[in-house]
Amino acid sequence: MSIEAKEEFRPKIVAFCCNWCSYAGADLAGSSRLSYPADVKIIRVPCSCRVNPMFILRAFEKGADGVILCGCHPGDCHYSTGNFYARRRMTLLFSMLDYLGVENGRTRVEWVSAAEGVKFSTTMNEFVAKIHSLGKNVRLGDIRCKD
Amino acid sequence: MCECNCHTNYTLDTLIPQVGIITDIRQETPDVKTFRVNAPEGGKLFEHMPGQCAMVCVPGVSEAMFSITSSPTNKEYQEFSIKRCGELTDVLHSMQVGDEITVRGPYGNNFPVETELKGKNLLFIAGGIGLAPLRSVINYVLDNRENYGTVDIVYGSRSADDLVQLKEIQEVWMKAEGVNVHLTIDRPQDGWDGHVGFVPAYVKELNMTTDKTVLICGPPIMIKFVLAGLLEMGFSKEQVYTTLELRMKCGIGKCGRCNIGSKYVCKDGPVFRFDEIDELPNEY
Amino acid sequence: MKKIVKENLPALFRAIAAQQDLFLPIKTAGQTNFGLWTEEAEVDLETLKTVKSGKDMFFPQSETLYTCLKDDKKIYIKPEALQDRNFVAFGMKGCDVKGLEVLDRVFLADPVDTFYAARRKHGIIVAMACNEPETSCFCKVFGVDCAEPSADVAVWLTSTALCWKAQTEKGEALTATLTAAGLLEEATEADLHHVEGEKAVTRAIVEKLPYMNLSLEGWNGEALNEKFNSPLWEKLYKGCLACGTCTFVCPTCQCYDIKDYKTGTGVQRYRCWDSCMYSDFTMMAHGNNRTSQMQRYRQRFMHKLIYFPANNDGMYSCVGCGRCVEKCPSSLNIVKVIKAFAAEKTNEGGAR
Amino acid sequence: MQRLIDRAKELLADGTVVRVLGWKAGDMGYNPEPAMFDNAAELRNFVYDGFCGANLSKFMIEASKLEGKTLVFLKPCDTYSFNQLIKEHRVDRDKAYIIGVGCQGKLSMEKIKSMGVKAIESVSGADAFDAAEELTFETLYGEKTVAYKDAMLQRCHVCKGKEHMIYDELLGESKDTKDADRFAEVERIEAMSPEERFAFFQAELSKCIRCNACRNVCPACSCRKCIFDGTKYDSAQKANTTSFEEKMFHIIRAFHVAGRCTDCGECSRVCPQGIPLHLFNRKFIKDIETFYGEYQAGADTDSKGPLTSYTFDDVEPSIVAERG
Repeated sequence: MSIEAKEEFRPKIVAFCCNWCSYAGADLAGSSRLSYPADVKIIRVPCSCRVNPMFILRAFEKGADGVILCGCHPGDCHYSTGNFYARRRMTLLFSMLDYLGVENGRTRVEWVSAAEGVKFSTTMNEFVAKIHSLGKNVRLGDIRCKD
Repeated sequence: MCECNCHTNYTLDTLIPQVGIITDIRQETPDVKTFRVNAPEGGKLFEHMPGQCAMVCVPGVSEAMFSITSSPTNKEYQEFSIKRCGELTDVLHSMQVGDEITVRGPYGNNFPVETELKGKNLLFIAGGIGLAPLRSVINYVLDNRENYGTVDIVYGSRSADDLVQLKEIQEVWMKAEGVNVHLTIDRPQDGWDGHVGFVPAYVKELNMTTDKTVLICGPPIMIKFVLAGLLEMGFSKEQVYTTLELRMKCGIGKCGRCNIGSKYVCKDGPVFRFDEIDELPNEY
Repeated sequence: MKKIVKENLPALFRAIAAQQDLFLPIKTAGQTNFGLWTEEAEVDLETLKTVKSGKDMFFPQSETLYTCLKDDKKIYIKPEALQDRNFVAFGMKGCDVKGLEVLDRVFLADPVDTFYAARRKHGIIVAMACNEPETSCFCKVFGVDCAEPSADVAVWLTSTALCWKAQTEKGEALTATLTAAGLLEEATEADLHHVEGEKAVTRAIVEKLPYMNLSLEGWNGEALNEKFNSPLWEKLYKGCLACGTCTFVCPTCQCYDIKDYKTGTGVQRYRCWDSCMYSDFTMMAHGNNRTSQMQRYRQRFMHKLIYFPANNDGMYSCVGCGRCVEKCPSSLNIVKVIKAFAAEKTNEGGAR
Repeated sequence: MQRLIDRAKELLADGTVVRVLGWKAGDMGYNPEPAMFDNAAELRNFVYDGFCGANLSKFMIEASKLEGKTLVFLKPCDTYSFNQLIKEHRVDRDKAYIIGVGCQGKLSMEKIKSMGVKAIESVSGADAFDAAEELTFETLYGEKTVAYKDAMLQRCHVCKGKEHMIYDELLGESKDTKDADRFAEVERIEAMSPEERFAFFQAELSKCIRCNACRNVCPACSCRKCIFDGTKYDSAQKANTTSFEEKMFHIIRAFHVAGRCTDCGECSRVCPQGIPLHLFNRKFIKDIETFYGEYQAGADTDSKGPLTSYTFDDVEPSIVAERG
């Protein structure tokens, strides 16, 4: 709408974090003053397996440049098995997106425990850097959401 | 925001709504609220006739057809009585005075207040939220009292708390000359000394003379039994009017979903005489 | 009559597209549909029927009506601009053009749909005569002459040239521009002869088409209740999948839905094709007045053959293009319906 | 074919079944429709030939709600779908009497037309149990012949076999029609560059008109209410906005049937725009086999589906990026 100055690309990242481990991990990262880019928007979910493939596509549709899913380490799921199912689903979904020609690396799954504040922070920094190198998400966005 | 006038050089399509501002909200019953709507710069959004409807929309939520419950004789505003029963109405019920919505209309035909109903004795029969469209006619008739004969209003609801527009009924209609108001509720209730019983039975009990033109609105099951009762009492179908409700989208007889037989309820209705309804295939 | 030799068609398209938008049958991934002409596009004038009829050039499958912008409590409505640029719809067939006549009855009736009306006003239709019609075609039943379509311009594709005949003022204007540009030349006696020959051949084939003699006797407003209450529907609908293929490929189906889409910066209100075959078509908060697929199936044909003609001086809402005949996944179609009712009539007659 | 009609009549007469689910002859010799026959007299219109590609198993969901048993004719590949529906408790095995019918490959009108055969008046050679090597069409523009094999549906070239997975009795002879590898097409696409893949799928999916035929015909899409019919979710709409079809609808639909799709190929058969939708399903099937071991949905009625089970040592999603 306005005259666009040549702004630097700031990727929009959506991070789905499970309530029991990764969200606490993010919390720890915050309270330990570990930095991660502000471009990461965290959505808290009860369990990594709550994340439906449609959530991920929808995030892309509405303008996300990268989507990352964080959950408890396999075997540590608060609901015992949720993340095992999530793992299979995401593997298949990511493979499908790759098949459709979407850039590899826009999606990621990472297991982060409540104690791994450092891992959370480094993961996010890495992921943002990766998305930065991939550039804006064009292939999965909805044309109607472009302003 | 948008200061351009790119769209001012042609007539706006009927599908483009106007912005309306909610200027008053009355809690009628636990699940019915009456919303008063004005144009943002004041005054009415449009002129309408009793029985007509308008498409009310909360952008991004949904849009639905509601009958305009205020009378056209009211020169200041329009009112909608809306029962909370779905996604859109949930949002509407959470709105406050000053909030804006979009409205387009008026759509459909109206009760023939200026033609067939003129000079007639009128009997209004309503159940629950079904009073909404009839209220527009009743107030129109009361404001043009000399044009009509006697007025009887039979109005019933589940309980005394579910009677819509009770204040107006008691303070205006009951006091008006030549108007008989008969209220009823489905089950006995503390503090209610009026009639108890279902509307169809009450209509029969009242033993109305057949020199009246009848306007019915209410739940389909009530309409069905009231009509059967009226026919038994000697009324003919040509004397009875009602309004139909169907899924509507465009409001102008084009989008196709309210099509029954060769009629479009949004355009050829919603007001139908019962002999006209008889000609429609049984799909409403 | 004018003409242009086949080899020069790309030049013709380029010239038309330079002045206005040009839509014509384009093949994408094996299927031909109307699309915007570009240098790279694979123009396909050979395919008899595009998958979708040409209706979406005038009534797009999805179009934005307006955008709502919210600023705190205030709402701003920004209507979508109407079509104000001419465009050429090249290669529509007789049935497609007839389909627009049916849509006109709906969209140009009061209150006029301004979005459609603007497209009709700015659209110049260059209709192409059919050669080698399909056995699924039955346009003649609805009074269409596919050998000589009536439109702004009618064209015939012969083995060597495209013959061009303007039939309206709009058509004359386009013809004049293209002639002035040196693209169209006067057709010769031989060309005229050729076109007449083509017409005769096509018309002769039309006479041989299996659905040519389909009788619409008894399909009118008077038969409304008789047809509506027929037990036949219960048999006919059984294979119906409740998909919208028939309605979306149909040149006359005009039902639409109005929906909102949140773009993040506002709410886009758009309308899109809808289908009476869908279970949510008549769904509303307090219930659904057509709960079974039989009712929905019946609605489609009752609308095309009874309700629509009753409201529109006997004009049927079918043009006999045969797209539903070819595309229905279960091979159900309007012809089978008409035939089933006719057979029922004969059986009754026989029994008596 | 007469054998099928006779047997259906017997079963109706002795009360084993009260109705028959089969195919009814169309008016053109190549357009039969799925149909329900309520009595022996109606069976005069019964047909079973090379054009009866429609998989009848999904119709059994509705038939399972009716009083009495339904006789249903299932081709070998249809029985996989039926088994899967049993597994998902969508059909009632006790309400079905299954005659497993032989299949010699089903025909695609799209393919026939693409080979230049048009205005067909009659066809011969499409007999169900004695299919000819060559189909002969009488058309308004002269006689045309086409090799039967070339006119077959894509799915028949990768046929899962002549065995019926479930039946009460068998009738008719099948033929081996498999002449291609099931994953060959998928592998061909995998070998392309991401840009090529993207362009390929965009071109295919942009044709989608969102008619929902693929969803409605799919035996695995048996939800009472589809997520895409909901009103809550603002992308879940019938609009053809192109980007939605390309970037959401077909991916999610394929995902929702992943691990349950038997690869019956109905989606590709019914698509009015000829989109090769099986390429999505087969990609999932291939991935499932690679990552989690061989699995054929519908081969049985009690095994656990690949997306409803797991092992501790499953591959991590990062494998997708690692394999490049």
